[in-house]
Amino acid sequence: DPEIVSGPAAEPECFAPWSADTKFFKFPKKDGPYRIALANGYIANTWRIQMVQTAKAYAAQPDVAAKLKEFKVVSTGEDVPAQISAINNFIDSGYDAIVVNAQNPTAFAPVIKRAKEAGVVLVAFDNILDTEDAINVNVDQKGLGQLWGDWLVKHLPDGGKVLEVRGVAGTSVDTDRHDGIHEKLQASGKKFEVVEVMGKWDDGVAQKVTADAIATSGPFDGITGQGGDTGIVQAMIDAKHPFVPFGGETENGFRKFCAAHAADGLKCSSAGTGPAQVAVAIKTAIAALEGQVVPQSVKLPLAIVEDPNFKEGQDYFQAESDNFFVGNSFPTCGINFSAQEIMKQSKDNQ
Amino acid sequence: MESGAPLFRMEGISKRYGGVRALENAELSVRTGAIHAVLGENGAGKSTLIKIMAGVVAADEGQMTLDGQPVTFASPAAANAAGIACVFQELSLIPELSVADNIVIFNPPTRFGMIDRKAQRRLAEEALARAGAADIHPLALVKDLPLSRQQIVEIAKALARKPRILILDEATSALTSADVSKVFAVLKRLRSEGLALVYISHRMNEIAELADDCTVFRNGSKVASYAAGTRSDSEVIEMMIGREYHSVYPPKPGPLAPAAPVLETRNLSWANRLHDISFSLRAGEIVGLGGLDGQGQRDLLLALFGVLRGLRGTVLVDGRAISIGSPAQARRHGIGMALIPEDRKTEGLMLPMTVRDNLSLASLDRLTRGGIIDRPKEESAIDRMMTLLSIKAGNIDAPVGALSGGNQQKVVIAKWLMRQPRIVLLNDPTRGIDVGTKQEIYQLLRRLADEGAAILFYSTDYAELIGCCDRVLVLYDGAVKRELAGPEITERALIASALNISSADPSHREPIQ
Amino acid sequence: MNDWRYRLTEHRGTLAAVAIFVVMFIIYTANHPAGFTANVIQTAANKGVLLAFVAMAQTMVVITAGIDLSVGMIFLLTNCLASWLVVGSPLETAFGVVVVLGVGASCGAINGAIVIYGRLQPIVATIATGAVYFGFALLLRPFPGGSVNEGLADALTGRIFGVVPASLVALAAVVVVIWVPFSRSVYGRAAYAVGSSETAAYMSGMPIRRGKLLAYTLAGLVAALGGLFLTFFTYTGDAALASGNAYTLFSIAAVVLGGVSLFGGKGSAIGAVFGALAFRTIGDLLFVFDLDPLWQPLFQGLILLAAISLGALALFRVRNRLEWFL
Amino acid sequence: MTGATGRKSTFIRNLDPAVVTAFGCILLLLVLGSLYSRSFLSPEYLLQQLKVASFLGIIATGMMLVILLGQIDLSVPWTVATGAMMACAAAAYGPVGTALAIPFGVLCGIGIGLVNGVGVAYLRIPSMIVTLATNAVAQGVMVVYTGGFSPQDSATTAMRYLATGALVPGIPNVVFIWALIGAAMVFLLRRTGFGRAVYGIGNRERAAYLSGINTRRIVMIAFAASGGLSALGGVLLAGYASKAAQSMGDAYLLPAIAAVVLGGTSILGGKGSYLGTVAGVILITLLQSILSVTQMPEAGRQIIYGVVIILMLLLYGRAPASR
Ligand SMILES: Nc1ncnc2c1ncn2[C@@H]1O[C@H](COP(=O)(O)OP(=O)(O)OP(=O)(O)O)[C@@H](O)[C@H]1O
Ligand SMILES: Nc1ncnc2c1ncn2[C@@H]1O[C@H](COP(=O)(O)OP(=O)(O)OP(=O)(O)O)[C@@H](O)[C@H]1O
Ligand SMILES: [Mg+2]
Ligand SMILES: [Mg+2]
Repeated sequence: DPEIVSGPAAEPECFAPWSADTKFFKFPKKDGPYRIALANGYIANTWRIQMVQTAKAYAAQPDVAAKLKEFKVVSTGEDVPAQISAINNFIDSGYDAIVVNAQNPTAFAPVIKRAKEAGVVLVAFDNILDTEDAINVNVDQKGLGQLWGDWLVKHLPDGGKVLEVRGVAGTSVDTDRHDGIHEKLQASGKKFEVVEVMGKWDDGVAQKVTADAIATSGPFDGITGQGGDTGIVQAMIDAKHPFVPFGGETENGFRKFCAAHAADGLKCSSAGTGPAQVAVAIKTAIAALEGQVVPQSVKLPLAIVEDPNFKEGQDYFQAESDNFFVGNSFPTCGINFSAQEIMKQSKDNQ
Repeated sequence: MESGAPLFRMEGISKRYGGVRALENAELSVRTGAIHAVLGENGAGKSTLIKIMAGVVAADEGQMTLDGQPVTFASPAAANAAGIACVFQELSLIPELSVADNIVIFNPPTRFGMIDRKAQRRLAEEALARAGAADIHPLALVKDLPLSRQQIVEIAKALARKPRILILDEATSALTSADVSKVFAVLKRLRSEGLALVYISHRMNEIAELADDCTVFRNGSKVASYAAGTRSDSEVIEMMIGREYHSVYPPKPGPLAPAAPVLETRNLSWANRLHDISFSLRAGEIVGLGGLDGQGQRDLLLALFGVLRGLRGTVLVDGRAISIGSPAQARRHGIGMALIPEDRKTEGLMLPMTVRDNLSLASLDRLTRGGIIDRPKEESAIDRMMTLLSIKAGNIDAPVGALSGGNQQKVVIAKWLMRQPRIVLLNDPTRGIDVGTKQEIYQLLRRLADEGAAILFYSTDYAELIGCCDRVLVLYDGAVKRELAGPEITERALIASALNISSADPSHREPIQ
Repeated sequence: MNDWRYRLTEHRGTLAAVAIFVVMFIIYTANHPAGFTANVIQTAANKGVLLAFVAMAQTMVVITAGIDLSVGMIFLLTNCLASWLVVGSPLETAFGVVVVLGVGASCGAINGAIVIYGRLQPIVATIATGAVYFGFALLLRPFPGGSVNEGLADALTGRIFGVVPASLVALAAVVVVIWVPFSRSVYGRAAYAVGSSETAAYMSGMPIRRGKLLAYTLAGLVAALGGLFLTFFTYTGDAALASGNAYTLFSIAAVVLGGVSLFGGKGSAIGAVFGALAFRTIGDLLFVFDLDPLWQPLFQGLILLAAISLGALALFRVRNRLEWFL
Repeated sequence: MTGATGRKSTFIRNLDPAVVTAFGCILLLLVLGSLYSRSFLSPEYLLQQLKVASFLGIIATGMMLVILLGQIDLSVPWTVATGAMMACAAAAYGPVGTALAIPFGVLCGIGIGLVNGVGVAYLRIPSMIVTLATNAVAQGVMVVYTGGFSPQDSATTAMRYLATGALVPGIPNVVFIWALIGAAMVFLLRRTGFGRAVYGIGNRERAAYLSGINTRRIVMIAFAASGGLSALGGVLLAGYASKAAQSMGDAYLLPAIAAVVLGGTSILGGKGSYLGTVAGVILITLLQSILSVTQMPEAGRQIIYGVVIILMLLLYGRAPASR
């Protein structure tokens, strides 16, 4: 069992606590090298693929590799019980730490209990776990929504009609971001009319529902999208909808559009956290195993780029795929992957 | 008609299927302790009538009385509860269930709400024994049994219900004569036990042997009821077909001039079902396949048509050894084979598709140019066939399922004749077909032969083989036991060789199954 | 006499499923770092049992020659409902369980009623009802959460005498209490008969409508048992569309692996249960073979393809090509 | 015979009541939608719907072919994605790659379809399960591919032009493509031996086989065509979104099946007309669109979507009474 200690953490800039009352853990120090596992759920989308590639690349970095005896990744698909079983299996097989991108934040209570009993360090990231017994490497989803809300408030001083393209219904990420946006819009005291559609974080779906919304409820004065933003902009272009301020994610395609059409009114705030957070999670796990002090809940910095700061080759890559997520480095943690470097690694390795 | 209040009576029954009047003011009355034969052409409405009687189909109008009380049956189960059991023309067995499951299906014995399998098995064995088929294993799956055995199971299933009225709709059409005589013994016993039996068959000799009362139907209405034996066969047939009736079989041309065979097999064997079959077939010749049902005749036809895998031996067409891997190859130019399959409903036709589509289905390669259907050509080919076989169909764009069984069978034959095949294989093509249509088919076969086709013709009806064939190959246990030619083809010879005995007293030998 | 030969033929599909599962599971445990231990088995059991329930539900419908594409959604809906109701005192918990199972059975009955009385094709009818059930699940759990009676949950997902996984025992109990009586009842036989030949079943006066309705209803009930176990396993309710769809599709795969004919009339839920366990073991094999993570989905797909192609081996025995066409 | 009037009356007689009712339902949906917002009747909206419907329409065309055979194709999601991703990836290989992008994408779909077809026709595995497995395999291949090589995933100009351009002003090209494919399909089903054989096999494969039709080849071709059309749908979708993504096919499987069946095609095979499928596609697209813009929680949308489909099927999609 970890000892509850007081902060600060070992690398305070990287392992930033979520809030002032976040607990700090100090696990009993184990001798390396360690066996660490990554229990991923769904794999078949760019974000996840990029994440798995980043994890592998990180584990292969010489200084990290020196500390690892084994790094194993398993993807179990959309099914929560399969992921739970995977973690159980890792525990039974004697892994020292398990990093997990949870399919469902609330479903892991029994397995968290088991991990604790077995002395296995459990670190969750992206879709984190609803618990104080495991380490969470957290994106401030609600904060992200607030950021986009603020962006719209700032650019629409008189309020107006906003299209909100949401994610997948029933997920906490979607709800948190949605709440954040609405909180800020309401707090502004201005008159905002919000039309909501579900874009499922998917370019195709988002494009279709945006087109429908423009045709039936448009035009809009501002747009916010949680994902599938490239598709949303594409739908605006197809419908000849005027460019309006937009708060969205960090897809390369979206940023390309933002850079290209900023002058026409597409004023963007592009923010999020890239798949490289997996590296932070692994780093946290290693630190915990080494007996260093780590916060129970790590707050990841957001990778934010806002108009007019989009820079080719740094914030977006004109020649590269639309599909990857650009925000992929955490300088405070010494993690400096560029996304296209990750996605190309195997090609170059060959 | 003998006196005594009828047990069951139907009056003024009408039934319409869409535009087709299946029954029009029909009536029937049956009494206990008698076998009532119902006769009529294909499509006369016999099956419809008994389906109404058995609660399978609802009549549009009319009354039924049982013991003088009016009754209506909402379902087969209701009719069954009233003591009516029916062996349908289309088998009503569940293929994936065992024989025992099927036999007790109406009212299985239960214990604690679950079917009591021991008791069920006992009942099934009893019923099988009553039907004279104790050799059928109660645990065998129905789909694994040959058709003739299935029909026996169907009869056992009806008997297991201990009915007061037992209906058999062409129940013997797929049975071998040995099985038929067993069934007849059972029926006669049931009659003496006081059951009322309704018996539908197109085989006149069966009716002569069994029936006490007869009713003839034509076009959905009763033509006449009479006590058995009071009308001559030709009178009866004229009542059925509504016209005069002459000899059924066309005259045979006599021995052919010697010619090279079109089709020849040498030592054809397959699995353990066909053994060393060698025969030849010449143009202009009708060769019959005889023997008890299930002795390999169907397998032989399928083997020739390219359906069976792992054939050994040689098949020669025009003296050239060939190997045929599929019906598509068998029908090709240069071979020109056609097979009229056994079961028109599942092998011959697409019942929901139109008569037109069914007719052209086997000739699509000839009716298309570059894959596109040549409509005028199709049109004229269809017209030719409709007239050639005088197919009665109101509308050729109506589903073929709406035709009567006989006309459906004609469509099956027509779709192959459209290709003008040189070798025609027929697998029991007249099963369940009325005399009128049968006669037309016989004449057609002879005409085809005269025009130069070589015909191989399997039939379960000995009279047919005698009447139609120039030669008959009698199969026994997958091998040709005897070849009969010309005047040798007699019922006695056929039966004797079918049972694989040289002297003729077939009745004491059990068929091997 | 030679009854056993007929019995063996009858249960060939089921036995093949058992064999496939046993082989896979042996490969799995033989290569598992922890080996054949109670923990490993419990983990595999808990995961496998969920799909086994859903596959058993699917079987009931499939034997009637239908298909239930809403089965995964019933599974989700009951999971969400259980995460509200199966909590509190033993009495409240028991009440919750009854309601959850009742709702599952009702969903199944609705499917059945639409298919039987509405005369709609099961495949589309259940696509549509699946959307409805998912809607209700989402209404209950707009986002994941809720709780469950943890004592009960732990008991049913734990081990009996420290060795036997309780979930397996529960699964076996459900087979004995629901499947066996159903398959041997008059209605169960009617369900088989309907799947084998609806006309023949009707002409034989079988209670086909009630047989079918019961099959669909029990399918809903068994899917609800799956939903309940999902709640026990995860302590929460979650209306995850993707996971519902995944269970539906997996259940079809499990049913086929279990020797149940998708054309109806043939097969047993016991086969489907082993089919489900085997299917789950495919996923488990990822642990024991050190595969590049990106290759894992392909590996699973190929194993599935290989497993279902095994059935095609029987083709080489077919001597009569007409047997291709059932 | 007065040919013209004869043909016409045949046409009217052959009009399936299901198809007529389906078109009636489309009008009803539009009227109901217009109660919510006037713009549901605007030409822009209707054209926009027609454009979006085209993708589903093309995919449903392949699905219909397979359903007419009494089979089903569950590999649609990843066939769509594979087609899209492979077409985009091909474009990375210089001008030749760009030129061949579209055919290459479609070819990949045909490849998946061929595997399905071989499984169904030659190995006699039920289509529901083979296609499920190939879907999983296609997904696996795409994951490996994407992770390993960072393929190009932006659509070529040609793809974008086909999906979003308008040769005739106002009418998107993709609508023409759908119309073209539809016309070809109608011709195929009604006027060719292949079409007859498809219906024949759908009704009773055994009888079709005994009629000398090479049923296995036809089944295989139909699956290949379905794969190709799904992939073409994916290619065009990629053009529409100007890029390919893995999950782009997920939203098309169940709607494609529902559209075909709502159009009156029997899921058991052997019966159905393409006009019905057109109606079904438009119905589904409109319904989804109207629901997506109503400000209603997702739960409500799902429930209404399901209930409306059931009601429409009850209206005209019922099997005949058994007695
Ligand atoms: N499904 C149907 N739809 C419309 N009409 C039908 C249908 N089935 C049969 N009929 C009509 O009923 C008549 C008799 O058909 P049926 O199949 O009962 O013939 P049948 O006398 O039983 O012939 P067989 O003895 O050869 O079976 C036909 O002339 C046909 O027009
Ligand atoms: N299900 C049905 N749908 C439409 N028409 C039918 C149906 N069943 C029978 N018919 C028609 O009803 C008429 C009577 O058919 P039925 O089967 O009673 O004749 P049948 O006397 O039994 O002939 P067979 O001797 O060939 O068995 C036929 O014209 C047939 O086409
Ligand atoms: Mg009849
Ligand atoms: Mg008949």
